[in-house]
Amino acid sequence: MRLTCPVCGERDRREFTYSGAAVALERPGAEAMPEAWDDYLHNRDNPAGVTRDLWYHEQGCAAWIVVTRNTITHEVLGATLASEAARAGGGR
Amino acid sequence: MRIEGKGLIERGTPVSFTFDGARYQGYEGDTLASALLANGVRMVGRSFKYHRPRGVMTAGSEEPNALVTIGLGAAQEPNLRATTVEVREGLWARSQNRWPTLGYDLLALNDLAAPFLGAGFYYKTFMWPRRFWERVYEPIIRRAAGLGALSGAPDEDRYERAFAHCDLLVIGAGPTGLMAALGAAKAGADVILADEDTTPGGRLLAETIEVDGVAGAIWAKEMVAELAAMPNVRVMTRTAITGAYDQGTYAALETRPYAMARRPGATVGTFWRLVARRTVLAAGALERPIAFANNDRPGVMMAGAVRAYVNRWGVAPGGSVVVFGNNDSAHRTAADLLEAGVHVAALVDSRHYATCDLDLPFYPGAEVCGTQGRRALESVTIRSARGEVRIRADCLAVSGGWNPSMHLACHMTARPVWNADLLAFLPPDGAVPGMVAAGAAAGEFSTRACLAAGLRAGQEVARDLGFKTGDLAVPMAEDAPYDIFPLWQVPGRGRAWLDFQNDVTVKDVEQAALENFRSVEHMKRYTTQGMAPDQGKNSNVAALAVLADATGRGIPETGTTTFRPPYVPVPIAAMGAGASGKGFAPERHTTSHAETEQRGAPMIEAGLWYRPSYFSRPGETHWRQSCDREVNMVRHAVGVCDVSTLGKIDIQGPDAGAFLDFVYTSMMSTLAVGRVRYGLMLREDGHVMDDGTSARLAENHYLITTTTAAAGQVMRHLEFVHQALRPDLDVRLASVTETWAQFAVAGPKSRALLNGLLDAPVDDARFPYMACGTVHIGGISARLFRISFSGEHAYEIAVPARYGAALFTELVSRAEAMEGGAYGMEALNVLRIEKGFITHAEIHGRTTAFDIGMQRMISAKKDCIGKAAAARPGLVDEAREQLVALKPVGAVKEILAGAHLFNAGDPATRDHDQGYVTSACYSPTLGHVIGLGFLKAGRARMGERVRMVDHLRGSDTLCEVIEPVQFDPDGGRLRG
Amino acid sequence: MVDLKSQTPCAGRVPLRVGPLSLTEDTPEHMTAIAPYIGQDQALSDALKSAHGMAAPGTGRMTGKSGARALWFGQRMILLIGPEPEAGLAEFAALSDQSDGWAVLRLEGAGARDVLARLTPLDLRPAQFRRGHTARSDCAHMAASITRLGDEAYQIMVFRSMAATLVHEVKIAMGRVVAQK
Amino acid sequence: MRFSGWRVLKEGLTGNKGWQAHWRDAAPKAEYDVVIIGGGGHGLATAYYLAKKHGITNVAVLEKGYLGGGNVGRNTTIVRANYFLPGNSEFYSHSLKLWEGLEQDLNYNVMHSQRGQIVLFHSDGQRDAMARRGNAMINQGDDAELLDRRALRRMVPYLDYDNARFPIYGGVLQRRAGTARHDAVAWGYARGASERGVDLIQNCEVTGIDIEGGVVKGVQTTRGAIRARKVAMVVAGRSSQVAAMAGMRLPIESHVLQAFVTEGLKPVIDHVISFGMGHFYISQSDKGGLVFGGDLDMYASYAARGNLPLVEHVMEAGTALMPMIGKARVLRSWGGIMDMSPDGSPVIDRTHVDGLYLNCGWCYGGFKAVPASGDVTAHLIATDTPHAAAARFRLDRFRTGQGLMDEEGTGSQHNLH
Repeated sequence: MRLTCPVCGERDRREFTYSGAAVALERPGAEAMPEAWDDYLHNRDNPAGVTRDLWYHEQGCAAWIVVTRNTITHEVLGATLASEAARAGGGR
Repeated sequence: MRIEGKGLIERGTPVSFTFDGARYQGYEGDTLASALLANGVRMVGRSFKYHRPRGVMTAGSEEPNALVTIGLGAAQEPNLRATTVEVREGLWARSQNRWPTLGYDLLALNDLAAPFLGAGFYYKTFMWPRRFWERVYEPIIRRAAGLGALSGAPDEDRYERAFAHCDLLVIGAGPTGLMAALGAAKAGADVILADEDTTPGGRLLAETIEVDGVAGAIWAKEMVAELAAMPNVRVMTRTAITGAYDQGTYAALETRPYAMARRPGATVGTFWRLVARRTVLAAGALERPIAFANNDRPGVMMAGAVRAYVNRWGVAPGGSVVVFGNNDSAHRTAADLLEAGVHVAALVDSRHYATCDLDLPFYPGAEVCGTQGRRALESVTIRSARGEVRIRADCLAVSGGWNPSMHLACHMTARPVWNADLLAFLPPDGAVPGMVAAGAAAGEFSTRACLAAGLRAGQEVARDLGFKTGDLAVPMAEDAPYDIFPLWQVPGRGRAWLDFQNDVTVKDVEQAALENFRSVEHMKRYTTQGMAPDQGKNSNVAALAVLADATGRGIPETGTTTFRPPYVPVPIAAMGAGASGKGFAPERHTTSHAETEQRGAPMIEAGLWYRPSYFSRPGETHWRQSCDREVNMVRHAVGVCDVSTLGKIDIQGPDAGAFLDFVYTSMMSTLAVGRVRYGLMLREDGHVMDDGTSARLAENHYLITTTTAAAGQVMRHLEFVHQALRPDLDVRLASVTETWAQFAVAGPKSRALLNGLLDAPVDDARFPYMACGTVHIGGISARLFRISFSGEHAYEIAVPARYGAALFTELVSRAEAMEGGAYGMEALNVLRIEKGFITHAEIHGRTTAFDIGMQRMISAKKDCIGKAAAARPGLVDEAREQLVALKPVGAVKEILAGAHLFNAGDPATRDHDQGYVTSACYSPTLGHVIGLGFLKAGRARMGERVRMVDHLRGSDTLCEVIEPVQFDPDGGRLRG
Repeated sequence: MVDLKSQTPCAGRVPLRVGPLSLTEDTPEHMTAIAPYIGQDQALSDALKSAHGMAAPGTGRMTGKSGARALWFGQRMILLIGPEPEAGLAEFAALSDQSDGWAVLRLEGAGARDVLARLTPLDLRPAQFRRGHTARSDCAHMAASITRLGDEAYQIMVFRSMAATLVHEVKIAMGRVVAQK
Repeated sequence: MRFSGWRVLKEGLTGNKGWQAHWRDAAPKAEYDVVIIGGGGHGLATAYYLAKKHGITNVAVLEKGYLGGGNVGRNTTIVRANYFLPGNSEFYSHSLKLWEGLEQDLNYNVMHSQRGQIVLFHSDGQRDAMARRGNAMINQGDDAELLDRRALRRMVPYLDYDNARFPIYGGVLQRRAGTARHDAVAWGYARGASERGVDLIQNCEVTGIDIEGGVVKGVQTTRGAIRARKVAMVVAGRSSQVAAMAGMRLPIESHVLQAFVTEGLKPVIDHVISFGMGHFYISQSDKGGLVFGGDLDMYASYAARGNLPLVEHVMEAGTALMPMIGKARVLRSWGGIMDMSPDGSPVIDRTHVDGLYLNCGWCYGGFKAVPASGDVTAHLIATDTPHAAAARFRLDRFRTGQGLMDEEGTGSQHNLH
């Protein structure tokens, strides 16, 4: 499996550390209700199909990236820097 | 026996080898199978379940019968296919799964009991009495099952792993693969051409076919030479592509020639990870058997394999051969045999319309319906419209048609597609992104069609990748059509084998269907069809056809089971190459490592690091003596400990303070320059992740520390928080763990020791508790932190790592002159337990700030990671287990980490569980054993006596619940 | 006054030779991680140019020459190798001293690429990974910086504490490449 | 038909023509008391215990593929009860007890082999944590023994004791742990349920769940609508998709877990051995193959196949732990889809819809849970109250933080598995 790091280009999966759905970018505010935190921390769409998830190029450039991927075929459809996704409004 | 003048073996280089103790001669270029056949050895193994005599059936890696063991002692290697083992001088091979000998195998009795050992019999019996399964039945079954044996000794052969990248990977170097490689390489693409055989050429080596007017084998040799001379081509022989993975990644196993593997420094093989933008699957096709009664006797072989033995190895597999088939492969075999001067007793063709102009007894519209022979084939029964005839023969060549080798195209769980004309499954299109199948692997069975398909595929790939292709001609070769008539099983009495290795017969499949194991997956799992070392390469399609028949469905509706990597079995040692012993993970050494080892300190692993356990001195015979001394040393004089393994992270930028406020529970932005603060980090789920210190070196520069174990996790977390949650903050992170060698200098004499070393001395006023700043040692700039993990007046001093070794030696020798010295992890642990300081024994991932009594450290003034989740009712429940210390008050003065706590008088059962012990030690300072642990509502239970039970180690005692901080609770020694 | 002797990360382990291959240690006096603050990339590059005579390298590239180089070192990070960074750079970037944090090895000779191919998943084909190209990647399970210095010459950097493991792994791979030629 | 040695003998003598279907293939009826979605181990066991213990036999099990085609047919067959947190402890203890009588209960040899499992530790700290676990096992009434290095070496001499990167300090042995023939468990429950009147319906995919006024009414399937008073979702590996049909968003992330088997070998490994430090575990099947596995591939996936980095990591761990298996050849690798819950423990609970029940989140550990999971889910469906052994497997524990069961201590949130 290979992922395309927006900084480094296509690299072997073994350079990356996985960290779950890109929902993690949408952290609720401090005053959010418990349900919002429950959704943020626990509940997931978990699609059988295209998903967006977070990877850390740990053995590479140290960028956190959001990868658009198909969970059935493992096709990689694109990747952006998490910092840019976060600035643009999070995990959606 | 050998056929004069035939074959590609090196007749000038004879070699001798042994099989089952007997010496034989072969030639370089022989496989074990070809050499044994040349020597007239026909029985080479026993089957898995019925222990039936078995002989060589194929000429490739798909061989189901001829599994042998090579070598002795640690070099013993079981389950090798005799058809791929290269014969060499001194090769030592033996048969397996038989006792006492291949000829007289006791378990051959199983064959007589076959009616009771049919499909799934073991699910229906062996249930009484219950305990007999482990004691009686299972040991017997285990001993009878299995094939070869491992030696039990550590494997001494070395493999290696490597990566390679290319534009095009061509799998298989037969006519298709050679042309595909040529087409792409001529256009300028980087090409890897891989083939599992020792010699490229594929079927061209086994046939009498000519290409462009020269013998196929010679054409192949010239083509390979041309390719190998191109700088953009890598020809990899003895290299089996074993798996297709995502984004063009392929696994491959390269086996090294014996002589090269024996060179110093060399390996026996390489496990490759190949990365290819495109792939041409040119893996050819495998011939399949036909099920008829007793079709498993030694001497029954595949028709194509017989040709290979004749043409490639110059071996006649028998003196009198019957050829049987439902397609032209049988005719080609008969022709080659005749041409080689081997007697062909009959050609049996199930196609009633077949014709033949060869000079031999021809039986069109007939079938082989049985065989006879004790340990090997003696005669064959042929059934035709005219009745049955029995013909003497010692070899029966069978062709049931060809199955394209589409396995790799199906490794991503796609199913192959049935082709009713070819009576075969073909690779599905696009099932492996970037892969196209060509030639026989795609169902094109003439040589000319393969050559053309290969060239077309190679050139198309090249153009797709942006290379320009020129004109290349397709070489001339035979272009005969493929004609086949369905024939999967020949009706009749007696068992007809499908899966030769697992002893699955037509009856087993029919019985499975009878018992409602009608799904192909159920049939497979119930009968074990296709689960043997050949993974059904020889048998699956025929078994499907039988199941389809038994269930009244067609073959495509019946479907196939899933194709899974690896294509050929791969040694664990190859895929795990380099991981034995210390190679399993990198080793991290502190700068004091050599000096510490020189002082005889036993090393323990801390993550990837090595740290000293204790520093034994002359006269000390037990670790406790050393540990107690080191504790006392720190409490009364001064101790030195390398703490470089703790993570150190530079946090810089205008928003550094704000960033730290967000990741720590407490305020860090209010910390004064030159000061240090203890901090707690939570995970977002509200539990404690790590603790450490944060030092403000300058207005916009903090240096934080992490525990040794969590350094990587914390760095990843901080990068996440910064990049993914707070990219607005102008802050930069850099790990400086390795830049600095850092040493704890702890004890009442610590300042005196340091002042002897520093260019300018420090004092309490300039350097109070929790101060930090720059100092100099011999002109070298160093960082000093007045922090303590022992409860003593203590410092940590950091120097550029190049000076670490020198500074450690200097510190220790000066400490020794002051009745102090180095201390290790054991003493460090005792010192912190006495002081109630926590480590990951306490913050083990399930504890909250509330549990460890630090809930007030979660600042109410700001948000931070984990704050919201930490406020969940379940995480602040008063009944939660809370950190306490314990001291034994019963008769047994012992506390064991891992023991559980109960109310005094309660039984030690789960319902009554009150908590557990996390850390324990003998405290030389307090003069008794102490422990730390978690106790339900523990903070409210000081002074209470609880029962500590350790079933595992037989300990049961009473403990008093005491405050976690036992030593110097008001902290006077830290500050003094 | 004490005189602390300095020690290099690979002291006593290199140089090594196996056939045509050599492994040697580089010991630059200074190495500094330079991470530009938000919006300061160009200003930093200009300052780097005027202070040290080289612009900031682009992704996966190296600038400068032997003795004074700027190496791309990760997302928004440059490693200045050789000179002590001019203090003024701190206006545009976080400077973090890494001088003693890394083992810097040089692998050279015919077959050097084959040696590296046993250790890292990087695409090392000469047309893909050219002279002056640099990458952060995995090297025998260690986080590494790998740079192509010449035709068959590479620089490999790993954390100082792993120097022994790196030398050991490279040495074994060198032996294999030579033995299996 | 009752299975026995005599029956095998009798049928053998008469040409094996008298064997009967192990279960009936049923066509869906219009209405059932209970519909169980999912014909895997858990669904089949639920149906069996509903019929056997609660007398509820008007039950359909709907399976979109073939019975036992999910994780019950693609695991590494380990059966153990070595958990230490309340909730898990009592549940897996209950399960192991059911395993111990399973073959007689089902009249089906599932080859449950109590050969013992050893979990290794490699430092004093790990020993302490393992001791806590072992003591918790005994507190629960299960068995555990702490083996020091010497005792361990006597028992399993082939580990690398002398040169390991992470030295072996000892292990915790559970003698009652072991393995079972995974497919047979599904078949045995299928046969038992079918004999008691349960309809097992293969190739029947549920496409919708009918809910009216907060009450479940039935399901839509590829073979038509089926009315039901109660519906249970027992579809680990597809939980999120099926629950979404009832408007639920579950705390589940689906991951791939790979496993491996070698060619057949004569007996060489007699126990189940777990090398936690290397995320590696191994046993030898009765057929002789070494069956082993490791950690998740670590990315969300429904592909039921994995990739090389994890494959190699598993092989590295095996090579490091027991260098004698180097020459064993891996014959087949495969992948299963794991329902990963935040804290690594399952959910068996009612839902916000009356009559709709949820069984999910088995993470890596569903196989050994099959008997108890079936028993307690049947109890929940039949009585609408949780079974005592599974009362803590609540769906709302993540929201409240009450009773989290994070055995690994990696956090009760998804991205920290």
